Amino acid sequence: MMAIPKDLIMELVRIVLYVVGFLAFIAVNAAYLSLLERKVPSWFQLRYGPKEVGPWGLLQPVADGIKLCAKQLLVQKGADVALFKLAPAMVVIPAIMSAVTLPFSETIVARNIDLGLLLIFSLSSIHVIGTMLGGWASCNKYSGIAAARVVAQNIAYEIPLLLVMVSLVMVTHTFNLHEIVNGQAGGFWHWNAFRLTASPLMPAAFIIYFICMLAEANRAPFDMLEAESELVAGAFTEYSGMGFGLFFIAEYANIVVGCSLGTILFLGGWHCPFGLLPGLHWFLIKMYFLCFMVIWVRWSFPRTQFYGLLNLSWKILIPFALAHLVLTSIMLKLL
Amino acid sequence: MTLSELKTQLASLAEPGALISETDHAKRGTDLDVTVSAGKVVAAAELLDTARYTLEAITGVDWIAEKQIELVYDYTLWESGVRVAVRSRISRENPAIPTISAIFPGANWHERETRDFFGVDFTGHPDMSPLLLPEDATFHPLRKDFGA
Amino acid sequence: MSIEAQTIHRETFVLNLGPQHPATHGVLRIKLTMNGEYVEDADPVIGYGHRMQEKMGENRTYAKFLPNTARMDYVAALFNTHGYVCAVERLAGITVPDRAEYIRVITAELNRIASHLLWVGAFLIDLGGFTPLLYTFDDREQILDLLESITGARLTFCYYRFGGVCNDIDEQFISGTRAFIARLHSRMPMYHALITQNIIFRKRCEGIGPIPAETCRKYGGSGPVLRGSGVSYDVRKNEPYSIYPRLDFNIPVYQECDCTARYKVRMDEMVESMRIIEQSLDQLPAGPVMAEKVPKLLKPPKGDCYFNVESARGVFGVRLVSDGTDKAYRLKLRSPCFSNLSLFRDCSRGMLMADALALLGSLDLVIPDIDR
Amino acid sequence: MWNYLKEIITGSWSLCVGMWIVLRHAFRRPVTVQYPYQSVKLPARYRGHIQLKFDPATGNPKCIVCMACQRACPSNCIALDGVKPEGATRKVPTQYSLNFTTCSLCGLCVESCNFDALEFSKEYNLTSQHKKDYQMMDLLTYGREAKK
Repeated sequence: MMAIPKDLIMELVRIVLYVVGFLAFIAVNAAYLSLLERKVPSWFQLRYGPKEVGPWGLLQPVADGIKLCAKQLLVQKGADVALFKLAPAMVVIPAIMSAVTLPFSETIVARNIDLGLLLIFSLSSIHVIGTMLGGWASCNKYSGIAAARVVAQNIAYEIPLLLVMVSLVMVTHTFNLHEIVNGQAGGFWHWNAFRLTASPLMPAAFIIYFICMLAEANRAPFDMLEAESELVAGAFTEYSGMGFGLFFIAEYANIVVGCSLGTILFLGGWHCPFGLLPGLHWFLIKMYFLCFMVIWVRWSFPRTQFYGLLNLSWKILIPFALAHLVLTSIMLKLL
Repeated sequence: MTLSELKTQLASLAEPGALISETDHAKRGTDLDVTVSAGKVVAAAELLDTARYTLEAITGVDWIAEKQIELVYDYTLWESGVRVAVRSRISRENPAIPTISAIFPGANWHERETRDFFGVDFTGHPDMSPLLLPEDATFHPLRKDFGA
Repeated sequence: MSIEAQTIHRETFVLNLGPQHPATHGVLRIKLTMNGEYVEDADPVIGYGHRMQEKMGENRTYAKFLPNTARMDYVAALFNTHGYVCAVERLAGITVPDRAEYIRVITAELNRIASHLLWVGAFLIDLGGFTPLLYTFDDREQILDLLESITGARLTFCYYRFGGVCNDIDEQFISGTRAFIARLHSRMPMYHALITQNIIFRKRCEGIGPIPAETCRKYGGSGPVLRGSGVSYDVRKNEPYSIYPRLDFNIPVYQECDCTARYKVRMDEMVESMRIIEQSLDQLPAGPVMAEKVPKLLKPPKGDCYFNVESARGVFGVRLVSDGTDKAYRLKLRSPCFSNLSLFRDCSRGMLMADALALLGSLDLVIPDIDR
Repeated sequence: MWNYLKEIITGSWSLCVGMWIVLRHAFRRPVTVQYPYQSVKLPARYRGHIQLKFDPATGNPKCIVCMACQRACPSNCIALDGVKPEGATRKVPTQYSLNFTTCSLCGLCVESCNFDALEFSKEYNLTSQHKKDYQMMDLLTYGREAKK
């Protein structure tokens, strides 16, 4: 019998721990962001929001989860059964996998990959295909329209997003998220969002990133694919029970990943704004602040029109992202 | 076009001896009340269209004792608030009247509604399917002999 | 166009919008023939909530039909009752005491504000913005509380009677109304900042859903839809009834013909309605609220008459034919939404679906009013 | 170019203003009423279902069975009957039932009553699993129970 190397066992334990940890982290976040999604608008709208299940409605997500699990997963006549059932998984798995390379603090990171940034963007493109398949396989005209919309929307928003990323990588000289964060240590004036020495358009770049993240996660005001006053529930119209639940989890997982990435790339990750006590807590504070922003934006504005969204991307975001890219390269050459 | 000009023009459409009266707006809500034959309804609509009137409603009244159905077309002129009621009486047994939906497309629905309720056939109407009643309805509820 | 392009162009599909759909506000069904996201043809299918109100008007006495009037346009119920009682009064030759006329105008204009507030919220829901609905409902609740305190109901008021109103208003109502007007005045800048100025709202409404004035004339469109198309037609001014000639107010008119114009007309109308209410409260005379000698069983003389009121949605007309008995011989109810919806097919052609739904929302439809 | 930038700036500013307004509301007290725990005060004229008024001295209903309410009801949902006891000057109701399933709460019956014998109930928490409970609401007993 061959002795198993101790390193391998340690590695296996580490992997299992991280997998469990991430799953729990994403699931808890999805659950409680969904509660926040109902509580925050209730404050904005002069009402109480969920408050019956548990104190302050804290057990509401649990009740929702039980309800979703208890419901039958219906597959309607004419649907492509295999794709219909595959789609929720295709949406939720990449979202969770993206968390692998995210450095939550100096030490907490599952895999510090040199091309981490690239990996996240490649994974985030998969959920678009999943949503499209879900809409397409539903055999419902509303879902079909939504499936077509989601592709057009995501193609439009990948471009400014990646342009911003290219300029960011030019500034940081690395794809490694851990190193990107460490490049921003020592106070908020070192954060990429405020690094005006690299390019005066850096704050604009952060805003472009935020807008693109909203569009990528299909959040209001860019929630074309589930525009309920137009398309009922868009791509998710025919899903019931946990099929819908997975899309729901994926939406919040995407928000968490997107906000984490925003924190890492632009807001200095786990570093304190004043150079004190770096650690996980700063990361979480910044990330949840961004999550709050996402929810706040959603409940403030009407939905954009589809061509308005494309106009915004092609006429405003892409020119600005390109200008930012050019400026960055000039500054890089000069300084 | 003043009201009196309109009156003379409408009078040329009305049948000899038919009623054309200037009514008191405060008491009746209409300024001009004219009865024309079924064939002249379209001509009246054309006349009022050129005078820039708008069609407010088309409705029927079932005069069962006289075995007639009266159709009332209410036209209004926006600028002055003048209202002209054009009436036409047709046989109750086989009610048919030409459509004015080519002149006033808004009449399309009003005529369909009138067909639903009174069974009046508007000849030349593009789509006479029931509007408010179920699509298989064969009854006409506003006829006086329809049991409530 | 090549043959290939033609065949591609013909590839349309039918989308069944409703009867249960978030954007149709009730049981309205629209058969959309879509070319991709473009609407090729929109055929509204109505009648799901049809109750044959006109027949009910014929087989019950005049007074017994009063509760029914509140159940057509339930969002602005007082206007329907107003039109109906005015038509009967015109036919029966009843004069209404001044105080009752003033109370009618005050309550009707309050109802108009409530209806427009509801519309603003619901329109924003159509556009995907949720929060304004709750704010407008907050204000609308104040009106409903006021109206409930004098009529006893929040929606189906049944307040006007032939010859007056059934209950007098009290000091509490008057002070409450003044307080509400002050409150809504202070809220208007907030609505304008939150909604009117909002770039997303502007982009979604400006130039969307044009309804030319000529289309309105051909279809009989009326109300804010018409005034948003640049025609200054308001029954209150052009064919005055009640005490409106004594009051000083403007008719907001916008020339743009688009959703923004219709939105702005309604926002301005709320301000004008507040002016009307304030003036009416100032001028409110003392006296009875019911005409004397109105028989319990009303038998108007033979004849027919027409009466129009300016409802929150447009022209609400009543054509009444009496044969001298205690029941109407024929009661035609001309609903504004019916005509306003009939022009949707013409105007939505070639629009994007989301824009067509914005247009549909801007028409301010109440489906039971269409179906009657 | 200038217009392009101006639109971006005014547009972004309008979005910021909108978000600020929404955030400001977050610090206000909720205006909703938590129904089972709280309830709003009903106005004096609240139109609930009708109930009979009782003479506080004798405990008998004030109703004299004049049938005015029954005649005034548009939905025919009031049924009442009464007898004239020996030696009494007026009738007393022996049965007064309301079909609440068809009642539209219009209040015409209360208005028609010349003897101040009918009033609106303030009860709105009415629920039952059986239709018949509200098809024949016996207001004679209901009113007495409510009094107790």
